[in-house]
Amino acid sequence: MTLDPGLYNYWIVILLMMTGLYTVISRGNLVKKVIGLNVFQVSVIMFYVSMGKVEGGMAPILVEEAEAVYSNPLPSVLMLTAIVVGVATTAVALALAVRIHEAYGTLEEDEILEKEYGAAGPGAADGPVDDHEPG
Amino acid sequence: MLALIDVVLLAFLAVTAVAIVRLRDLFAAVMVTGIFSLLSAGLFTVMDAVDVAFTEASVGAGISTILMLATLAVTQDVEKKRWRRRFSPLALGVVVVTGAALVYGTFDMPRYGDPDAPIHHYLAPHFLEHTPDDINEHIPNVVTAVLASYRGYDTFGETTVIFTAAVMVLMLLGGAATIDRRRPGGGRMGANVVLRASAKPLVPLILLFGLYVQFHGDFGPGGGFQAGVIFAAGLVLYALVYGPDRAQAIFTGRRLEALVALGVLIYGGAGVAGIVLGGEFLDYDLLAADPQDGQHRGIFLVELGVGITVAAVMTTLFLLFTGRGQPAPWEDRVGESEGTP
Amino acid sequence: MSVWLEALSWLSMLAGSLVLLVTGLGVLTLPEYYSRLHATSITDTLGAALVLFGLAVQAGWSLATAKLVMVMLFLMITGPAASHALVKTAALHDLSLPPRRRQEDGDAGAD
Amino acid sequence: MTYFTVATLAILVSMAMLLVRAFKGETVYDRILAVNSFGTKTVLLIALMCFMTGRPDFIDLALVYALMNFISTIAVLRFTRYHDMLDDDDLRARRLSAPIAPAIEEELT
Repeated sequence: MTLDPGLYNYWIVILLMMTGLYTVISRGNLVKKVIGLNVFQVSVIMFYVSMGKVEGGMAPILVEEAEAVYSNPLPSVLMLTAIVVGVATTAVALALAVRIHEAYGTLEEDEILEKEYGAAGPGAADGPVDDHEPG
Repeated sequence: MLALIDVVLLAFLAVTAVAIVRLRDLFAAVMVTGIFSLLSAGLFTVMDAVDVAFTEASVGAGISTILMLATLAVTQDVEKKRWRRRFSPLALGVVVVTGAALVYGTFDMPRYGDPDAPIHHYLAPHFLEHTPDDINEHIPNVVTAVLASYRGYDTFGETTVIFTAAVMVLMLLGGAATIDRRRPGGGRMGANVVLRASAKPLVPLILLFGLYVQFHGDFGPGGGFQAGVIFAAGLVLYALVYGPDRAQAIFTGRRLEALVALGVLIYGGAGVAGIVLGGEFLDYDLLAADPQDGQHRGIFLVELGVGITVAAVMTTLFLLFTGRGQPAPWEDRVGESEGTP
Repeated sequence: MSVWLEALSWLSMLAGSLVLLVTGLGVLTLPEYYSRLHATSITDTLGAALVLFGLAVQAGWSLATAKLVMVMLFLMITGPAASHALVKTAALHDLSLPPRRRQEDGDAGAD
Repeated sequence: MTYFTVATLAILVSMAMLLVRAFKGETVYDRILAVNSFGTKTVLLIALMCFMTGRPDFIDLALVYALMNFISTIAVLRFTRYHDMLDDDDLRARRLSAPIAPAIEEELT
């Protein structure tokens, strides 16, 4: 196989990162935002791990061979803990979402703002309010 | 061949990410997130980061998905379609410009897998060469050695972050943590026979496997973080099939809270022991007569502490989320049609 | 490794690959949920078992084989259990089988 | 090496088809089905990769995948908006009230 990914990995990582960012910016649903953050997080982890790979290397678990080539263990260490910390912080975000839902009865950003500030709240200036919402 | 797998899986990953954004049914989006983390864990294996793959598989595909589902079960599971939601030119513009700038930046990067990249010439060779001398020749897993010993201070911080997160979720959701038997995922001991029969032999096996991962982490992929999550996953399976109240008969909230703290204390204790014995914080060399034995003992204790904390935190999180009360009365969830993209 | 073992491993993996392709094809092309479920649940278990068996023959008698057998056993317990849960969940709720006409039409499902 | 290649390609193609199903969906159950089957494929892919890289003792990874896939499938079914469905009591209760297609009725008994 002579396929060489070159910089392809990094481009996909950037695509993922931007997808996550777009979700966080443009979606009003809080759980969707958390999902977007998760996508973003995975992309960062992927970026680090991609950099750690050495061509023809193997996982940094030492073997008896003298001439073995290993991939870089350092990104693994950093990202391993980052994943577990990531799920813990995701849990905090989700817990906040649950409490917000209990308080406002919705997870939609603009509805929460409406409940907080009334119909002409800070969200109203951003665009035309279309009240023909089905269901 | 591995390069091909890398390219194809990354392409799948990109498509999946776009699908996640476009799905308006949050339930479906969370499920596709499951695929997303399975794919990324596969990619970590291709990139030789087996420990990361281990963690991502257990955390991303398992616990994280379950927590999101539990959240959806007590809140709403369809994103509402209102103004500003479908398409946002401003957000797209920001994203495209940022993305273009980042892509421009990558042209200065070493290509994927380049052995001459600067990252491989600074600390990594040191760790790979000196682990058998500095730490212990019987610990071939360099990731574990770096995690628990070279960068032990950092890992201690991360364990504390997990501890803090658990405390925060307890503060947010712990108040009314009573299990309502009529809630999704709650109560109900008379679960399905087939599931009960297949889960019964699996649960002890999973717990055993968790212990194996915990204590085999020095020699192969694994360690405290992974083992903790796997152990918690066993308990979660039990709670899912037999009902959380049965799981809570053994792991009551109080005991779990104590375990969350115990793990951090073991870790900190191993560090303080170094000071007491006349060295520095987290200096394992002094824990035994021979520095190498001391290192092994220190790593064992630290990993044990991490494992206990992570297992207890993950179980606590699951029980807290599923233990939340009924959805609010204004949410009429019955008869909602499925939203498709 | 003897030629026979090699051939056995080859055959097993090849058969497994075919079965796995059928899984994908079935899920993609079959017309409704229950037939798709039918396509995946059986082929998943069989294909996985075949591929893992092929790998186990490759590995010879080692720790890796023991682990492969564990994976195989695990998939054999969980696969059918998950399929059972899937069909039961769907059957009890909004999804009913389409009317019997599918069979009268003469096999609309398989192609 | 060739059979690894054949099996890997088969798995990748199969994965692509499952992805399409997971995105298209039709019903929520189709998605769950696709995700579950996708997990099995990942397990096999990991097992193959362990052999390709010459470190067959990493099969532990495949085991974790298989495990998590099962648990998350069960969790997904537990938390669908049509919850409670995995209970036999519930089944009996529903059979008295809800109209279930006769074909399924036969199969469940």
